[in-house]
Amino acid sequence: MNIELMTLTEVERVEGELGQFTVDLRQYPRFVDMDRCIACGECAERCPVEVRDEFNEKLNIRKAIYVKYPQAVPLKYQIDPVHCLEITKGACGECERVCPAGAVRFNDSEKLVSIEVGSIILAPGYRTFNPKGISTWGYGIFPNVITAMELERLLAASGPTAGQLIRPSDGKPIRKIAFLQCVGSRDYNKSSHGYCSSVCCMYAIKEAMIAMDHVHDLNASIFHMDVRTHGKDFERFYDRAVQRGIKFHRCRVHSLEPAGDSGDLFFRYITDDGKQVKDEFDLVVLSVGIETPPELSKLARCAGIEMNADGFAATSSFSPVNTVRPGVYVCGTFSGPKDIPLAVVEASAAASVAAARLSDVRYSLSRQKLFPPERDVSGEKLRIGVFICHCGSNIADVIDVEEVCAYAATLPHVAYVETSLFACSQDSQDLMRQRIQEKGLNRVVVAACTPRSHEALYRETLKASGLNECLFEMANIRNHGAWVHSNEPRAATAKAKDMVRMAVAKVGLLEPLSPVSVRINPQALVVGGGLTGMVAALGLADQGFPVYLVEKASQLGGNARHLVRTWKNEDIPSYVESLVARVKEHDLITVHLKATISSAEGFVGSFRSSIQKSTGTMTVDHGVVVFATGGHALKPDEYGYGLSQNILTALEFDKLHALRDDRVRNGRSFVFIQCVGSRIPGRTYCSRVCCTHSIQSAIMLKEEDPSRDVYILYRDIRTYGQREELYKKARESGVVFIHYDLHQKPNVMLNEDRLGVVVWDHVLHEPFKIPADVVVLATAVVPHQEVRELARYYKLPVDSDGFLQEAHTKLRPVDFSTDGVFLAGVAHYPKPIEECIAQAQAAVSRAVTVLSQRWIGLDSVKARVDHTRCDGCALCVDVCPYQAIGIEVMEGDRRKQQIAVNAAKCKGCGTCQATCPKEGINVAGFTYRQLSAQIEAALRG
Amino acid sequence: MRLTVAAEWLNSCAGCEMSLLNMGEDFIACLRILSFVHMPMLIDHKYFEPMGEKIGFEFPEADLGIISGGIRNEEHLAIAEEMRRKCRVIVAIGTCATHGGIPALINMFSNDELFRRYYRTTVATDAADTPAVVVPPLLDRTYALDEKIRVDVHLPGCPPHPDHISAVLTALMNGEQPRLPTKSVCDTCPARREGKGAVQKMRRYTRNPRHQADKPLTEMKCLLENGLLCMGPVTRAGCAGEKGEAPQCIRARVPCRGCYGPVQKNGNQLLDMLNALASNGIDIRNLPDRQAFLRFSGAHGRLNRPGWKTRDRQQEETAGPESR
Amino acid sequence: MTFEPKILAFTCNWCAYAAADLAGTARMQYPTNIRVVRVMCSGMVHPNLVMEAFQHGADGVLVMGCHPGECHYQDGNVKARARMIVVDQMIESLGLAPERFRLFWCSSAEADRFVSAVSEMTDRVRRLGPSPYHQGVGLSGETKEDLECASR
Amino acid sequence: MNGGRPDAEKEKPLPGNGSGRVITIQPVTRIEGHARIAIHLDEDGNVSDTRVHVMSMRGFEKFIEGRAAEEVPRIVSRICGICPWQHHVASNKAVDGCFGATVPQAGLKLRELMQTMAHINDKILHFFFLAAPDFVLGSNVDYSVRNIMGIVQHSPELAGKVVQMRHRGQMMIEKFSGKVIHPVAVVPGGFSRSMSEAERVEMLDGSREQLEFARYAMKLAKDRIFSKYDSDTLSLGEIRTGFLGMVGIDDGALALHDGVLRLMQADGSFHEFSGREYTDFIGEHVESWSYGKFPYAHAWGEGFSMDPDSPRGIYRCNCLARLNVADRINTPLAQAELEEFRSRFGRPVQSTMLYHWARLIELLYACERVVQLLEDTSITDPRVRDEVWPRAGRGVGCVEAPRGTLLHDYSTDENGCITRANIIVGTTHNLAPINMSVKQAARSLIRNGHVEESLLNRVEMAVRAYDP
Repeated sequence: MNIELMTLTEVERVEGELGQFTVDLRQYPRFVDMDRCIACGECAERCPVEVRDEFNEKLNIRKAIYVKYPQAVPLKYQIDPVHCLEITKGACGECERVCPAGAVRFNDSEKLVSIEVGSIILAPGYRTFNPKGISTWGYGIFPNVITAMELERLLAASGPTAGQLIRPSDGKPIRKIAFLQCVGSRDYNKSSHGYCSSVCCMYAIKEAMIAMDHVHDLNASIFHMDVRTHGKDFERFYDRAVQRGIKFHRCRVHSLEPAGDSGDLFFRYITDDGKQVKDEFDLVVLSVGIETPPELSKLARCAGIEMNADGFAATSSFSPVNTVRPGVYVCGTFSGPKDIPLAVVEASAAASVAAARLSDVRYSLSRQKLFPPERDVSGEKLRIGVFICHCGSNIADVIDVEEVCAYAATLPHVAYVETSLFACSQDSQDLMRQRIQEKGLNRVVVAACTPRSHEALYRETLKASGLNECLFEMANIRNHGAWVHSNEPRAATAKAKDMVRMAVAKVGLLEPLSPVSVRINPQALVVGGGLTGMVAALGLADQGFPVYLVEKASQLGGNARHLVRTWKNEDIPSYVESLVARVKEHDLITVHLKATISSAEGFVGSFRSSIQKSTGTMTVDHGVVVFATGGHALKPDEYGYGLSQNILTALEFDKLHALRDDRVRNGRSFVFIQCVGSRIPGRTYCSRVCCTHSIQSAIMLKEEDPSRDVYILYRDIRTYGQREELYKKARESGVVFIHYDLHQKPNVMLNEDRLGVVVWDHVLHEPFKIPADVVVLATAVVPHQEVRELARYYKLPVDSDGFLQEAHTKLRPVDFSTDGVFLAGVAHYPKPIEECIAQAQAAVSRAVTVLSQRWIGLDSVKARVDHTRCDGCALCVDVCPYQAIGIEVMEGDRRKQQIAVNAAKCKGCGTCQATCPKEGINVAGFTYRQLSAQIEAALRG
Repeated sequence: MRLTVAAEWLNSCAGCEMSLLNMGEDFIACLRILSFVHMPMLIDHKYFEPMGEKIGFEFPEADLGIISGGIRNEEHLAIAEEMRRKCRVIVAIGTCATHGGIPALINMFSNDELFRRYYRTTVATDAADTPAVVVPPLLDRTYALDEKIRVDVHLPGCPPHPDHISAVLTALMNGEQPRLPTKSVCDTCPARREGKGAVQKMRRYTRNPRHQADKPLTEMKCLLENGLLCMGPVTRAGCAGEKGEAPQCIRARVPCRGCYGPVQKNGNQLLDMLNALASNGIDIRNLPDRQAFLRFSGAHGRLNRPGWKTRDRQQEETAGPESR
Repeated sequence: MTFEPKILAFTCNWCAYAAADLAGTARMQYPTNIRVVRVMCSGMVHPNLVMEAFQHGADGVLVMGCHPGECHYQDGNVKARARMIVVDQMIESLGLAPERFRLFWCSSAEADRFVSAVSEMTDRVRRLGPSPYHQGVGLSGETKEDLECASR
Repeated sequence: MNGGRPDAEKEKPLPGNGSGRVITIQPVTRIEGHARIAIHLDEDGNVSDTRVHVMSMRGFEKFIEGRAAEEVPRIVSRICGICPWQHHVASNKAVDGCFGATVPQAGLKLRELMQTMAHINDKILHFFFLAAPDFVLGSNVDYSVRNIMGIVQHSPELAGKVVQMRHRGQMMIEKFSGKVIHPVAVVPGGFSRSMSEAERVEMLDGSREQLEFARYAMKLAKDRIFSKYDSDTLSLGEIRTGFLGMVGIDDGALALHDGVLRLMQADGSFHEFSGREYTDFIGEHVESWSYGKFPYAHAWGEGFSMDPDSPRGIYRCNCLARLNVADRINTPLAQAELEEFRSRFGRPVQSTMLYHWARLIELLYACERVVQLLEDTSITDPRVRDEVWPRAGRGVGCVEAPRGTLLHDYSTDENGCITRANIIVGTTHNLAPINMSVKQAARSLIRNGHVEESLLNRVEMAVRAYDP
């Protein structure tokens, strides 16, 4: 609604300055009128021109008129002018003739458009490295060497083989597969990309796992230099892959050869125990890295921003989405390789920073979505529409969708049944709207995926078709069906029928509900006065919202006070000082030091929290809360820590170094031990920052005195992204890296006059003893214990590692499922400063979506009193965890009493409903009757 | 045309019939409109007319069959079935008929246990065999009427309030569906309620709640909130009548025990009450004999002998579905 | 024909249901015998709903909520636990094996716990055999009536 | 009937009684309860034997086992919907005994007040609704009009007044105690609520009105019914037995609520004992053809026999028995009537049909007693209940119910739950006498195979007199 999509468009010129840019755009012709196209596909059906499909990595065919992929937004066809016969030769026009909507425009032409904007965000993304022509890998030579992107398409249900794992070259089923990592990454020789692409290890593991879902006895090997699973919960996924039998080989493959005429490939590699092995594979997958397409340098140029040597937009750690040109911001892989969560965080961060400077003119240009008036269905007979999704082949591969469809049509009150390839795609949504209207449907069931992610989308569709959004129910036949019963298609189909029957039974009892809205208190509470908290507080205050900043320590700054330089070598203390000063000076920020939260109540828009200080407790009212509670370094209980003055944690080492302590100054031999307390049973996660930190320190030691011996004992070096540069530099400066395994941890020898560290030497295959003056332990970053209690006050989930659990790992990385509460920084997961800042800015962005409104609509899942049944017995009053239920005395002589629910306080938990002996109070959408109908339907089959 | 009525009492106490008489002048008015063709308490129609020598029951046809009491023996069953055949509309009157009532407490025991105690091990009784001549054999347990015959109108209550007996008769005379209370006893209870959260545990009813005789009930605190088990919230309203000031037991400052049966026809007073108390975190260990929460609604298989519990287990042991 | 138990699970939207979603995303496999009723909180499950499930022939019933202390609604799960004592008592009075019912905690991240709970319950119920109230399994009309009335 | 049950139920002729003719009267009507009379005729059509079968049992004594004793008075009231107050009070007295409770004076007074008021309504009901049709309309009118509806037709004014008086009496009880049928207001340790002065005054007015009605009823009965008693009537169902009833501990006067039991033999000699000692005097006999048990005076040491010609161990209770065993009545109007009654019929009186007369004398007494109790302002004392403490114990609660002496005998465990119970209700005491009276009546009425409906009704009248 407030986003205008301009596709096929390039930036030509950026003029002006922050707040008043003029941007010239070049819009290439689509040859299809987007307003008219209904994406019915008639045109592509008839188009005689076949073109290799770039989206599917040219593994299959598309037409000259096409959509890029089924979930494309906007879902509108376009004509490829290079291949179209009509455009090139004036000799076809078939599509124009068949288009029922009259949308084809052969006379469409390139346009120059000029727009006025206040801020600019650049998010042009990346392309994958093209390994073609580099003989080592044989890509383009051997047909069965493919890129991971190609495999991704092969594995995709909507891909060229409809998800079947067969070789595209000869259709041979794939039984043995090898992934070669770091293709186009960490490699100056073949690709000139020294950086780590950050995402390839994880996607390789994911693809291997999915491939194993397709072929259970698949033999999958991943050849890597380091396994870099440094993201939240990634390490656990890696562990699971190992358990599942995916083999990981720490070695770089230098050449591939064909195994005769079979199409198979073989290569030699060195195993962990040093033996050379020759092995054959059906398919070799190149885990290609990511790079900035060269044409983006033009964009950078006209936007007036700087690019760094790796070809990414240059940013500083302290302002990760800002460029050198004020008002122009970047996010995503344009500013460096990164995974989805971080890219999403940066997107929000960029939005926040861009909006901060425009907050004065907020809403001046925005438009509101208008829905048609709601149809009154109260007098209508039930007419249920059932829409069943193939989800490409995600569902349809396992579940017989047609059978479910036929079955649904037999269910009572079902007036219409339809299937779609992707029910959530724009055209399916439009069609659904159309069907609701033309068939007079008054209840809708969608059998597809999980309501937790997709219910909101369909509810919008209902609203758009004039139906109350509550008259909707989903049957989760994908997550709870096809995906988890992939080997039992019959049983999964039977279950899907049951699920549809349950949904139909429930939907018939659903009633239209009017939305509930609450007033928003435009103040924010930020918990945690570290760097993240301060950035968040400033971001909110800069947009004009008063902030309470609560810090348990006696000063602001948190862990950042112990850090010296970022990996980009920026000075941290001065940055922290400037932040502290700005926070203290800001009129809209109230800082509470030596303060903690002791209780909280309320809900989005109106929270009330108690701040406890030594002087007493005060309560503050606020509309949102941002958690930036951070974490701390683990105090280890291994490697002799505490038994010797010369065994230090990384932060202790930094401090001694800064103080020029003799131990460091005079030390000749330094041993860094990585993964102390990380990636171990019981603390599975990778602490993300320690590799970079140790390497920075090692380089510094070497720079100070190249004659020092510096060893880093590691399990995997995880200098992801452009940090890889540091790793290279360390190696070049003579830092010795020695790999160790979890089952063969190094031993610190204390009993002699000089410390020693014994580690297994993988080259010599014998224990290797390193004399050490200082042993530095790269200890884990751990969450604060008291966060659990805090989380309880605000009903937030905490994961098994003790970090706060965001609403969705990838798509909602700073939100919670609880509205109005956000998180950022190390409380979420260990991360370096620039990521903390980006996340803080993202949290601001998300918080402002609430604070900037006067009212916010709430979920209609609320308890409602049935006055024909409730008699005010008051059994439910005190079971309500939110004190949302009160007793009202009715007028009249008999002193009748009834229950009244405060909708703003009610969260719809249904404790009252489960207490009531007479169905006098029910949570809308989950009433006793509705659940009861589902139960009966579930067991009737 | 006068409506013909046949009335019977089965496993009952005559309380329902007393309540009918307690309609007072309405009763006389009813007598002018209704024509009773059978009603053992008041009129002399016999099963074996005219001289007690025919074989088989003889029941007159009637528009309305009013049956109080549940079904405990074969004769009750035969009478109920015969009435179902002869009457257009069957009204189950009283909680015994609708839910088994107090006599269904016997469902916690077997007939053997009952006879052993009654005829052979009671103090003062000269032990003897169980009577078996002429007297109709008992069924295995007490049944509510609708477990054995189709019932058209359920009028629970122990006894049902005369107002509602009157309402049912009036409605049926006018060919309408009777409208009876559907909420719980609390609906008619004027006691002050605030919530049960303050109650820590239930105590036995061994002393009276605080009250002053001249203060109105509207000033009395809810008995459940006084820590006394009151079945009001899980019991169908009705005892207060159409215009009554309060539920009858509450008028006596005595907590409800559930004599109208569950709020919803098929509700379970034990489950609902235990659930409500557990939900409120109330300790009920002080209350002995919680099964007796079902003392009025023990038919329909709700109250059972302790011995029948392990059917699942038996099944496991005998390795096959049980065919009892 | 082997006995395929019917298991009904009431799953909290915030934990077990999400865990089940996650199990799907992770393509974990588990028996198909389970049917899930999504509720907003385990504290929303009226014990009588459990009884209804048994009445309609469920061989096993699971109520799955968040770990104690992690309830999205403060303590709905604790109330659920308090109530399930009632369920246990009712199940016993119905003559059902208490193992047919289970209250289970599971966080939204614990897809594996969800999967193992479902698998374990399926195994357990398979061992127990059909519920006496399972449709068409050696059940006299009378007992069924008993059950129907004993619950609601 | 389907399934042959009724046939199976139809009584078989007794062995050795040639003709095999059996006359069944079922249900016995205008009584409370389920009874069947079987009259066996011999070859000549004369009565060879009769039996009054009690056709059903509910097993209260069994199913109150395990119940919390303080709950039991609210359960056992369901033994009888006509006299629930009697069971309610007797049961509470038994639980008081189990728990060792003492009841405050006002509590005792309220209990007696309610119980006595219940007596009034019960007597009005029995006399006018159940028994009167036989006398007012005549025992030989067609059965279809021989009932309260017939009375409404025949004497609408009387019927209206009777219905109204009874209803008003019921409502008085209900207004104060909440529930009139299956009451709850009597509780172990006393009464559930106290009486306000306003309530006392209001009830006193009402009870004076009842007293007026009782006097009217007495006059009416004497004028229209008892004056017409002929010798046939007086001898209908007449048998010679002993009597059981309660009298005041100190004065031997008629007592309904509390006192000692007096077991009188036909010759007028008697034993006195407390309710707790009942097992020393009374045994219960079981016959194979009735669910009801037959209490008898085993203290007399003569065994049990229901032969009308030589009964053994048989005694009667209910109003006639109470008047027979009482030395006097402590209210003036009733005492005057008792004196007149005794002067005409002597003491003990054996004529079964005189139960009706005795009942009206008791009605008068009950009305007078209620006025007495309500005139005493101490009945409004707010201390009506002392807390009770559940414990192991035994208690026997005894009251005089309209239908006779009522005994509730309970034992409890440490938790105060019932372990054993025995209940002997008024009608049960009279089961053997009823059998005898029926036999006596049938023998005199049915001769040479001649039976008519009105004769059978007269047999039933012999039952009805006992108000079973």
